[in-house]
Amino acid sequence: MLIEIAIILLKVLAVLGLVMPLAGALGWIERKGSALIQDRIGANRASIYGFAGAGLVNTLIADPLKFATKEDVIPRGADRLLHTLAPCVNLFPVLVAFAVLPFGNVLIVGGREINLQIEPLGIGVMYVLAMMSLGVYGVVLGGWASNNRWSLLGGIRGSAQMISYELPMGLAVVAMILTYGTLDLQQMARAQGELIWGWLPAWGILYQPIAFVIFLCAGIAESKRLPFDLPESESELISGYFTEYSGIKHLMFFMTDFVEVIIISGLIATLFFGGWQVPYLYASGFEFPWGSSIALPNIAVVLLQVLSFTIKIIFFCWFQIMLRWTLPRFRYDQLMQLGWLGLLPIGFVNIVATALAILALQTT
Amino acid sequence: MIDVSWTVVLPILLVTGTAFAVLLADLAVSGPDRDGLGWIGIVGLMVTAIASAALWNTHVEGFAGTIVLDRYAVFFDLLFCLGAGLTLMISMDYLGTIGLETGGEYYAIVLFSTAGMFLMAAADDLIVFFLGLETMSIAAYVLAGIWRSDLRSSEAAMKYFLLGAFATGFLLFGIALLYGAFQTTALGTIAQEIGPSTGLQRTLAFGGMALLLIGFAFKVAAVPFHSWAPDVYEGSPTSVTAFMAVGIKAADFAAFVRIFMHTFAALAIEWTGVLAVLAVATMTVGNLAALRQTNIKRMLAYSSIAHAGYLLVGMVAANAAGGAAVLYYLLAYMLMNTGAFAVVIALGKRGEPNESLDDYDGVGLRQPLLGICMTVFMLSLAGVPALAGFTGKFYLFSAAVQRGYTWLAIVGVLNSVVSMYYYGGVLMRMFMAEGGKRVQGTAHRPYLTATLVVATVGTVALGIFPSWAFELARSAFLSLG
Amino acid sequence: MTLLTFIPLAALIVGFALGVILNRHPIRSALCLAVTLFLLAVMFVFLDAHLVAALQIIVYAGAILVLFLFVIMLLNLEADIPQKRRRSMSIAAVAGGVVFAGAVLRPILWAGDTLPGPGWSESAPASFGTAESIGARLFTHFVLPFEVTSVLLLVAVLGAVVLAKKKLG
Amino acid sequence: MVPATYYIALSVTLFSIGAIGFLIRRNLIVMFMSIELMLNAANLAFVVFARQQLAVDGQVIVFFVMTVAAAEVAVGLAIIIALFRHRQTLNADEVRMLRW
Repeated sequence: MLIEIAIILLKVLAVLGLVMPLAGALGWIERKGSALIQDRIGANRASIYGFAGAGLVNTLIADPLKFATKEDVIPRGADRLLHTLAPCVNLFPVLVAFAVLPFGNVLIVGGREINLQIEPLGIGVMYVLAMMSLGVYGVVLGGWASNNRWSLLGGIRGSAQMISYELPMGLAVVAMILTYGTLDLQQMARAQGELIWGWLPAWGILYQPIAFVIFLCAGIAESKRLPFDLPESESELISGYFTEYSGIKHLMFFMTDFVEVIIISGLIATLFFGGWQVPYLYASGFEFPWGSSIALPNIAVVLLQVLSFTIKIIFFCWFQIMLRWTLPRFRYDQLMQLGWLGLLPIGFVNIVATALAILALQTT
Repeated sequence: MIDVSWTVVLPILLVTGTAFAVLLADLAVSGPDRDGLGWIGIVGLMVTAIASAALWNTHVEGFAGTIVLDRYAVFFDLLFCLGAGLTLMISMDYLGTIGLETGGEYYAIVLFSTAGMFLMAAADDLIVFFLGLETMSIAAYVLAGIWRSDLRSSEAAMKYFLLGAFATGFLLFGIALLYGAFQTTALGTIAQEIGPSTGLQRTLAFGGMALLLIGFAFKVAAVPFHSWAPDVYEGSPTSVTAFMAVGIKAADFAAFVRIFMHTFAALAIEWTGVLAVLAVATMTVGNLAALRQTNIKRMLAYSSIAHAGYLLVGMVAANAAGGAAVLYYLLAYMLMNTGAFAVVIALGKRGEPNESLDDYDGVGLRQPLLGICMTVFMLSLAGVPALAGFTGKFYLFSAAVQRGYTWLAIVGVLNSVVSMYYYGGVLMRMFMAEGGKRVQGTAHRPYLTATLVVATVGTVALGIFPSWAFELARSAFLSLG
Repeated sequence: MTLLTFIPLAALIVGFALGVILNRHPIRSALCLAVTLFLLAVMFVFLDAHLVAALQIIVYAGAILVLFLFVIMLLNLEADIPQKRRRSMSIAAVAGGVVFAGAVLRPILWAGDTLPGPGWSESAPASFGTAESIGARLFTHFVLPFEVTSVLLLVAVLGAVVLAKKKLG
Repeated sequence: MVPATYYIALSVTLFSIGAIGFLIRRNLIVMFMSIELMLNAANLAFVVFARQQLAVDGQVIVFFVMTVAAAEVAVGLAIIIALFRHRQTLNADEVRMLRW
């Protein structure tokens, strides 16, 4: 009993230990990335003795310190309780959504098999969707409690946008559920270890490229980033729903943004890019299609898997940052049209096609 | 396995299909003349009615026993086809009159609502009933508020929606308790087990039954749950009011009668008393309030409440005669009440609804044909012999007398006498008063004229030859088993 | 679920439900309702209804209530002004509600009888309340209601667009 | 193990709170939310009964109730918006006909 609790705690620590610094680092990567794209020097002050790469470490420590020491301002006429509650409500559901994300297969320690997933829930991916759908409360509360028109506008935009894009996202996930025949993300990841024609890893994107595109669009819209950042859009609404936030609360909103980027990346990796799978790596080591094989101990296999998952996540985070600095912002009606008239019908058609294909495969 | 039985759902599929056809045709039609869409609806309803009638002698269950096609369902299918058809007819003239350019949505929503009614009449499972009710009601909320530039329409929709949803809450909680008691929502199983139930099971069953009763009382606007009806009937577009007063009320009674007189038949002793009190209150309050009205739609709303009271008298009888009388009366009421609303529409013009009773002064003298139609409807509603309303009341009250509810029948007759006063009042104004406004109905409204002809002929025919229709109603009710 | 977890959870649910109807500001009411719904989802988990719990959060807390909040913010509603003249009506309503609850609760709580059905004391089988078991039931026994919901949703979409769209025609 | 009846008691309490809220509040949106409370009380009852009977029917029914609730909310809020365009108030007493 105690050991099990300890194991769960360790897993939680491992996941948070990965997610939180990554979220912090993304702040720096984003600044650097934008500088790179805009062909200018960016974020070069946070360096240690002229070595800019150290700025990453610096940002991880300096940024939180800076935010923590700033004054926490609550505007006059604001709803004090809700104003304080909003950032917590924003951050919490996204963090707990990581609970069902598998970051490796099975680790064997002292004869005990440890499933590298904090909680193997039967409803797996539904749980993630549920938690992500709660994320909208932080936006709505922050927007409403600030007693500020820009905030309110941001909140209204955010609530409409997030429930609109939840639908295509759900449809994309349904297509994946149909494909794998399970709701559990760990099972999905395992199913992607198989090979098509004996050499091609059976990653989800090969079966469901359309679902991938839908999920990517909807995911970015859910995390409210460019080209879908209308709830925050700096040039129109200052910072949208968190205009009136400062200090540690502002940091929490800021963090949530990046944690959302990470969970979307994690989901994309798990659903469409094999999760923790490394091509041709099995529980006992590598077995290549051309016949050769390399035997590896369990711990090495697990480390490789975790590494693979981390690399995939970082890749998709980077991909989202590149998108952000590449694409212009949508207009609001374009945003709604894309969601309701574009992604949603395509998602429906995709589900029907998937179901028919599965039916055809089963009957033959 | 999935138990698909196309026969059972054929009428529902046809009417839903018609709704889809209207929606799709709406994309092809442009311009202000949208009568074609109404025609698609009417033809579809005719096909549905013919198909349903052909299934009169069929008695099948389908979809794992959640739905049944018996004569009872077929009878109501025909009734709803008639009601929806008449509604579409009067709407085709009315929508243009008030300048409501909704396109095909209006017709489609009427038809979807009708599909919900079909489900309510055929449901053999509380969940199917519940979903049918919601489909019908949600469509009706929209219809009530569809005249968006009119404040009263929006307010009526709001009130109808809130009270309707409130009643839904009661119905749903009642269903939950019944599910808890009997481990199923199938009406057949509940009917078998409710009689011998004991202990906590019986407690739950009683709770569920009481909540269902409250829910239904709301839906059929029985006193004291009637307060929404006058405002909603007055505020809604008149064609929608007609639809609510006859179609939706009939559907509510279809489910009410099936669930109480059939499923809860074993506990009839427990609920007839409550229902008798409700019936008395509903009749009396409805009629007394109708006396004081100055707006014809409001008056007809209170009259509709009173008629719900008469119908409850038939349910109190809790026997085949009572059930058949309720079915028969719903048919009669549909004809005469739709006719009355058609006359109201005939007198209205754009921006000039002419719904005050003062506007009726002398109308009968200027437009004798319209006056004769209104006379038939008013006298029939009041229950004057040789018209449909009279035979209907006769069947209702005699069923009550059969079961020893003579006092209830007497209250009913007294109420009819009271109602004579306000129905007669309308006629007095139409034929004996000369008003200053000199309202004249617009000529050249083919659909409205057709509706009036159908309603008048039907009301008279049902009054003179009641036995044929009554036998249909009787065999429909007996098919419940 | 033991009494030790049930009572605090139930108390919280009742407390927030009261918050819904007692708060003067609609936004606060909506938030109390959100918490109530979330806590009910927690209770569903204890009752082995995992999928329903997830749906409760996705559909109810995540979509339906957000729609409420959206409309409240869109219309920029302010707090209600308390009205005195309705006091008698309110007292009557509260009394009626309490009497109703009492009338239903008394026989249920003090009957000393158990509810019909086999399963409370035994632990539920692993397949109970999973997506598979619910889906199987939904697409066989309840397939007709399931299809009806599609019509219902279509009517709702159609109706909402007809009523709320900006311009006529 | 808490007896099933306690859960039903909670459900009935919630239902009553919802019904009382509907009757005492004058704000249309809050009245609407009270109705949602009533529906949720029914959902809780369905889930408890399903657990009691070890049959998932009750849980399936909750699925239908949620659908109905969603449909009602869509239409109801559309009506509220349409009404608000006319009157700029959501007080049931100021809405002329809405007195009951």
